[in-house]
Amino acid sequence: MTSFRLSSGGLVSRAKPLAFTFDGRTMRGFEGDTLAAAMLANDQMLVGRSFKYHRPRGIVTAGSSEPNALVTIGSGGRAEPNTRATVAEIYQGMVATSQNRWPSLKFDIGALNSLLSPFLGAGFYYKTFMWPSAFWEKLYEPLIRRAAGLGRASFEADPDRYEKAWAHCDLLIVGAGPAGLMAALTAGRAGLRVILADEDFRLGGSLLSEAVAIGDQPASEFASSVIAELASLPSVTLMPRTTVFGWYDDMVFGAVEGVQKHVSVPSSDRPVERLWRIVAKRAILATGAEERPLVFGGNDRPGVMMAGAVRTYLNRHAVAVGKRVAIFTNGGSGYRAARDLAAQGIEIAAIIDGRAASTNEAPAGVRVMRGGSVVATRGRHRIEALIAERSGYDETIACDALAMSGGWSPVIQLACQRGGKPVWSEDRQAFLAPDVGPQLRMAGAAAGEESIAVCMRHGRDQARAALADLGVSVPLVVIPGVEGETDGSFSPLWYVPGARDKAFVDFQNDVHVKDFGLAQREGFGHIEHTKRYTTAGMATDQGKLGNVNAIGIVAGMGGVSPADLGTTTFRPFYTPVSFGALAGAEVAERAKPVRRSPLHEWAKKNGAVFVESGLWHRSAWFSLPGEKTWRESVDREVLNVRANVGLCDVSTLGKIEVFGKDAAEFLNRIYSNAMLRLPVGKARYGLMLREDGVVFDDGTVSRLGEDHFVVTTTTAYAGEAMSHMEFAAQTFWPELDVRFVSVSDQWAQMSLAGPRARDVMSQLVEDDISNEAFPFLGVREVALKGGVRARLFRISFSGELAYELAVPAGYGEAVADALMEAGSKHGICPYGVEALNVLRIEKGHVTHSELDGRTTADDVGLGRMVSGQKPDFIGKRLSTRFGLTAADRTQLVGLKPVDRAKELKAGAHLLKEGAKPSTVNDQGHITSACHSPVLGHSIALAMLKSGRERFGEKVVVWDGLRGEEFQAEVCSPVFVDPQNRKLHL
Amino acid sequence: MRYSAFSIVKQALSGNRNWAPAWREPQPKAHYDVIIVGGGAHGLATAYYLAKEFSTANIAVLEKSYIGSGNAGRNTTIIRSNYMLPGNSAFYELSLKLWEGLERELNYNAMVSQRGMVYLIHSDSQRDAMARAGNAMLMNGSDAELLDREQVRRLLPYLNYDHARFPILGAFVQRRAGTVRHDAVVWGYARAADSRGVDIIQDCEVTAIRRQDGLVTGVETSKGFIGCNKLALATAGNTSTVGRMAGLDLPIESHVLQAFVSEGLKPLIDHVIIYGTGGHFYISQSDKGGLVFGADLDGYSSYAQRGNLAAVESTMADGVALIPGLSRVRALRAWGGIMDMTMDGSPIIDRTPVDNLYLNGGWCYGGFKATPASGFCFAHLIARNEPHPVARLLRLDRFERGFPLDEGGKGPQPNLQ
Amino acid sequence: MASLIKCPHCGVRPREEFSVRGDASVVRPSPAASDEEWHRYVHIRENPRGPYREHWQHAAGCRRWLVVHRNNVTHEVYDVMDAATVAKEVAQ
Amino acid sequence: MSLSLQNRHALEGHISGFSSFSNANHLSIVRGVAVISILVQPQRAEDARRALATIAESSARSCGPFEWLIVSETRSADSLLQEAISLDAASVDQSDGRVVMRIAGPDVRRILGKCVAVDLHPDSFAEGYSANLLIARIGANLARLAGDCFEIVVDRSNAVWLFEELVARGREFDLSAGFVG
Repeated sequence: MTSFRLSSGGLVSRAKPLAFTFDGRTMRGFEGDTLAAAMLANDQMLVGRSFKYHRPRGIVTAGSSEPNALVTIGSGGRAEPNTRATVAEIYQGMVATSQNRWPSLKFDIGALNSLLSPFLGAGFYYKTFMWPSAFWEKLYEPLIRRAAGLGRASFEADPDRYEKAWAHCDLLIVGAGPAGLMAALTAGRAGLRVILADEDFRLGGSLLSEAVAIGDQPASEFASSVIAELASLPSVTLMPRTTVFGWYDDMVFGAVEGVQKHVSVPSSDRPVERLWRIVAKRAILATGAEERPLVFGGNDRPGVMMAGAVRTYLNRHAVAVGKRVAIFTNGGSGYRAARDLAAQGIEIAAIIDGRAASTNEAPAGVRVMRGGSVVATRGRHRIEALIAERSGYDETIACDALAMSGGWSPVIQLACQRGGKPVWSEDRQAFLAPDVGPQLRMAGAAAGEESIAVCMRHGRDQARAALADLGVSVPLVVIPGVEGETDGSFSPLWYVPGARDKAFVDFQNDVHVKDFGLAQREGFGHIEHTKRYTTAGMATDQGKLGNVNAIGIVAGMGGVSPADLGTTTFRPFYTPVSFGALAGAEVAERAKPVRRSPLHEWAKKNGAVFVESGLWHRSAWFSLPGEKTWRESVDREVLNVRANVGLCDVSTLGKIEVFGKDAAEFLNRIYSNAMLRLPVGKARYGLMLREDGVVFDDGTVSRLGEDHFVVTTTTAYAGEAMSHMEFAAQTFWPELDVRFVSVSDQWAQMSLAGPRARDVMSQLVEDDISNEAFPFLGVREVALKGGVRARLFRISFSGELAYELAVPAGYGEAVADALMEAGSKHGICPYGVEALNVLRIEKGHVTHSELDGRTTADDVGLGRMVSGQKPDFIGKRLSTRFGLTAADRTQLVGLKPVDRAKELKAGAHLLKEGAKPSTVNDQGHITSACHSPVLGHSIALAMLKSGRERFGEKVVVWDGLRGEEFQAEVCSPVFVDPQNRKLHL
Repeated sequence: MRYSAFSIVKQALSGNRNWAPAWREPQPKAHYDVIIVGGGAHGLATAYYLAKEFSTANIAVLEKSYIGSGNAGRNTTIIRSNYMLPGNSAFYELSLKLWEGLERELNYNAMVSQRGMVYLIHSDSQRDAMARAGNAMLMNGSDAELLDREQVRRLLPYLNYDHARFPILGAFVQRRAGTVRHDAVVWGYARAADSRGVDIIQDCEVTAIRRQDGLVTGVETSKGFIGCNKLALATAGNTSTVGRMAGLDLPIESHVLQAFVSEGLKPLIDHVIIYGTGGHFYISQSDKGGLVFGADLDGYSSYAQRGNLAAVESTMADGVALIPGLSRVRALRAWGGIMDMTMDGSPIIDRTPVDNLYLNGGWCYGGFKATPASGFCFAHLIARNEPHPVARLLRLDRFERGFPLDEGGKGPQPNLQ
Repeated sequence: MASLIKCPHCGVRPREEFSVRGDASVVRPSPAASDEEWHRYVHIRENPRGPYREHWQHAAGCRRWLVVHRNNVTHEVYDVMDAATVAKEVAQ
Repeated sequence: MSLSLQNRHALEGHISGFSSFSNANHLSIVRGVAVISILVQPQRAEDARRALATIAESSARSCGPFEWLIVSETRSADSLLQEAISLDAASVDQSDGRVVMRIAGPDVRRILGKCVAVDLHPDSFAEGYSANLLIARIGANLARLAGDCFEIVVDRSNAVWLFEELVARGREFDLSAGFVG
């Protein structure tokens, strides 16, 4: 038993014991413990194995920078690999498991890598495994991949929920330590909207780990009283368990709140994590400082810990990390640890101070070795002794823990995420945040300040300054005095010479000092090259502990200052953020919004099978009992439309109502064909081009009045077409009086198609819709029997006598029911988009399968729709470019397989007979294909080079992807009723 | 110094103290036959092939920062050649073939890993488009396969089959596609070019291009004037800025694309997986264990090399929608690269109106996979003054003449490409 | 600007409410302009580093097209105007 | 053929699992609301804004600088369209194309804070204010009717989605839901 729980003290709830397991062993802790604290209380120092050499590793820190104590928490769909035990809050029944070891943590085969370490220096893999080349994927790489990585993720479904929210405030304060609390109090008392966020589950920051007194209270009680006051202020929001991970443009901060990460069984009414987008007018980073490890031989042995962490475990969790603790320091922090340990009766083996002299005082009776250094440590799974060296003499000192401190690095990551580079301070021997403007200020230790008293004042003053920017002046918060603080200054010591073992800089990635030397020798001296070549700073802690040491070491090797070397770039995320939190509720079927047609319920009760079409669910086909395949249903629907009549939901088409005295002029410029003189009461097929002359979208334009139109777009392009029209109206021709609004949702629209369509429609409509009164391309408002007003369009996509009927959406289902009833004696059937597609292919009508963003109007046989007469329309000028009018462009044709049993498939390419398949010989491709139940064989639309001249030619359909090659005959793309007789019935 | 298992052992026995620098750090000469601006993967590959295949001596690569500091080190490391249009397909296929021999070519293990790419299909129209592309690839001598839903399920059982907003109907597969360790490509080409005498000059920013009588005579740099007979630009992310120094008008708009890496995990995802309809997301796992993933451009002009949170969120959401098991995996780091988006989504390797000035740019987000072919074809163009056959359609004047290479069919709107 | 945009009509809104079209400095030529001018309008972009004018639409808000004048290196926004207002000014 | 055509509300059949009592936080789906779009020429916007505020028994919801929705629970769409004629405005009935919801209760801002990015603090989103915005990833019009009461006018095709989102986001606060009117 070396590390243990003290019999009293700490900020844990001894009345609330919690049981958990680590690698199957049951342990006990208290509410208020982190997993690391509870493991230490159970004498579990060994927690993991390192990445490359599989060296045994212990807990190093007491916070989010932990490189070693990564465990998997939970199991099944809740398994969370790489979780830092130093921040995970324990709960009853928590299951924690160590990682990257086999077969067990204590006996890990991978540790053999340590023996090979001379061969495994930085970048060794770039220099070997090259022969034979096939062995890379088959042998070397799988071995490397299996050895690499840390925890194991589960593919089981996550049973928990996530969500996102926005928050807004005048002042965001990140970090609830001494500076953050005083900043919050300053702004909160003045009634400003304050958000105080801290990654810890308990607010108070370093005050929770301190043994000093503030005013007449212990530091932690002082923190509690401030927090209680803040909680009572209505404009202050306290957000514990909330990590601000990113600073984005416009003062938006990304933060993730652990809502139910600390409970045994999360409630399904709440998320486990919540992503916050916090919009702040001003922000203060009171994020504290990170203690730097010392880089000495054997500094990775379990039991070697940060001095500050030793104090946190001692003072906050009442856990002593050892019974005989040695201290290696180059500043005041080591002495603070010694003082607090001694106060709890823990033996101090020695204080080894890298400095020759200092003003720090050791506790009475404790030996101080000034100007000494640690050059090696001993012990198998835990430190048992260290070897100190001074003036050339070695001394072995027995200890069961070693607290180290190499000084402090302000936590400035967030301030540097938007391009600002850290600034080296000779004075503080640390990188400080750059001046990023008045919106974001650093406070307290994050600004390089040292003592608690100074940090508290700095927090207050920075809040006052931030509020002054906002034009708010606030009274001074009176800050009580701090008793018992000692000098915390330090001298930098980048690495300790004379190491007898590997001296690690990046613990997790196993990067040691010699790796930097090698990188230098090989030319990777730029700090970004050094990072990428050695992988220092690329582990899950992103170099929080090691980067500044790495910079100091590399700068030293190059004989320059850290200021000259600079840092690598800080980027989000400050600490890793789960996919779940960032995805929020946008998962599974709710990954994207679902739009429903007003005829959705009608389709459903008629047996529709739905298909995703953009955000819509559309009816694909309507299955009847006894139909075994979708083809059976579709063939029946098509034949029924051609022979009798069918009803199809086309509500998803974009519908735009256009008004204004210049509406006709505007549409004339938007469409490539003439719209100016479209008569009232008439519809016209319209083609829109992009400005580069390629077809953009098609639809119908109907004139309802002199200055009033309704246009339709395809379902897929409804949004884009609307934006395109708005762009044209607002930026090209703002002088035109044209106004438009989407009415897509107002109308349920149905296509009634087939030779019996009029017989059916006339039963519902009061008006005369005979062929004479209402010919092809007629448009009018009609009254339905039953009193509903509707719009009737005589337009056809199927090539049959057809109407589109638009009724107010709420009546859609009732009207569709009525049409079905009226049609029952005429053999009506509902049909879906699959049948619609067959009908249009048979008729040679194009969709976005043909209008694929590369085709011109002429390519698809619609060249006549590009007006040569109009002075201007979108796409006119560039449509005449040489390449868009070249004679060998592909053109729309029809195809029939010579062997009628063959099935044409979209995506197949076309070759001349006898030609080898090659890019040069490629003649085109099939854009749309289907079985034509009318013709009784497969047909296709295709784009074929100079296709319109080649009707009757036989070409080879080449589909190597699906192993097909057969002949087809080129024909007109109109397979059914080429004279359009049926449209005019 | 040749790299091999033997050299590793030998060096280790002498304490790894005798490794030679991977490249020299020369001072710039007064004049070079060819100056390549841009020490990214393309620039270095160009220099290497110029020296090796086209016997050009006296070459310099000028890099304003450290080599590989631009997009070469900011991508998602995917290589593939699933391009449909003549002009792109042969070019990217050449690139894939060069990747396949890269390690022996360079004596540097860039970890070319042909793990296979699985591009998921979520609609009939997408399948048709994939089939068209796949057949175009097969015609061009590349590899492509179509899988149905059950075949995909057997290959990638962890995708979302039962609760998907957009059900998986099948997949397009290119087995020879995969990933490459991006930094190693830069270092491998740099080392190989250096060994053939190419001067790689870092921290040397070009500030002006000097011209006389319509020809480039050299460049002003942060290390002084350097003369040249031919000047070649390979400055992805800064193509317009550098091009303007020579008066080039370019069909390019620069955008930011974010990419991400997760915490290291034991082997989880063995392929490159791409999700492109209904959402957008692509992912693979590095040899080190991190999941490397990304999605769409942020959508606005930017030179900031960092992105916004909205794009991060949509990327992650699409990731979880596709692979529900990612839910509890944590993203470690996000970064942004500057994509020089052209008006048709395809790159430019061409001569310019200035006779001895050559342009390589407009790589959109397809630059990394193109590296070897880009270098090879650009070197060909510079040395022979005529385009390499597989790059002959990647011309600068194709927009004006009406021959765009618009794989996506999005038209001249760069942020949609 | 990449997180929030201040729409002149609707106030501060998240980036998700907007769609972006591209460079707002190019102006659609007259029908009488040369082929070269039309080509440049559709294809050629100055693509500067620094101050930049870009067309954004407040698609999920007022649906107005806006000219966002901003810096594409720092992402600072200088001002946002209704695009029709700008177009009318340019026309004059 | 004689017909009796029934109008079906978009959320008919989608509201289940709630008791007939409303909780403190409640989502009401309002039936039978007349909604019309009003579009005016830019130069007439100011006049129109003033005139719209005076239309009896209705509220004007701002959609953009020159566009509004007029919403009324008591008047017919036809009578509202008549008013538009006197304003020289283009107008079109959207009553069937929009669904009107009201969400109210002490936690309404916290629920809506999960769905909208704009600051709903009364200082920035005051009573009577309305605007088009993204809510739960779809576009809709949001208006503040009172301190803790908001009204949402949403496209019919998105109504089921939005309803389900609001209910899910409100679970933490015992949000109940039901039709009114």
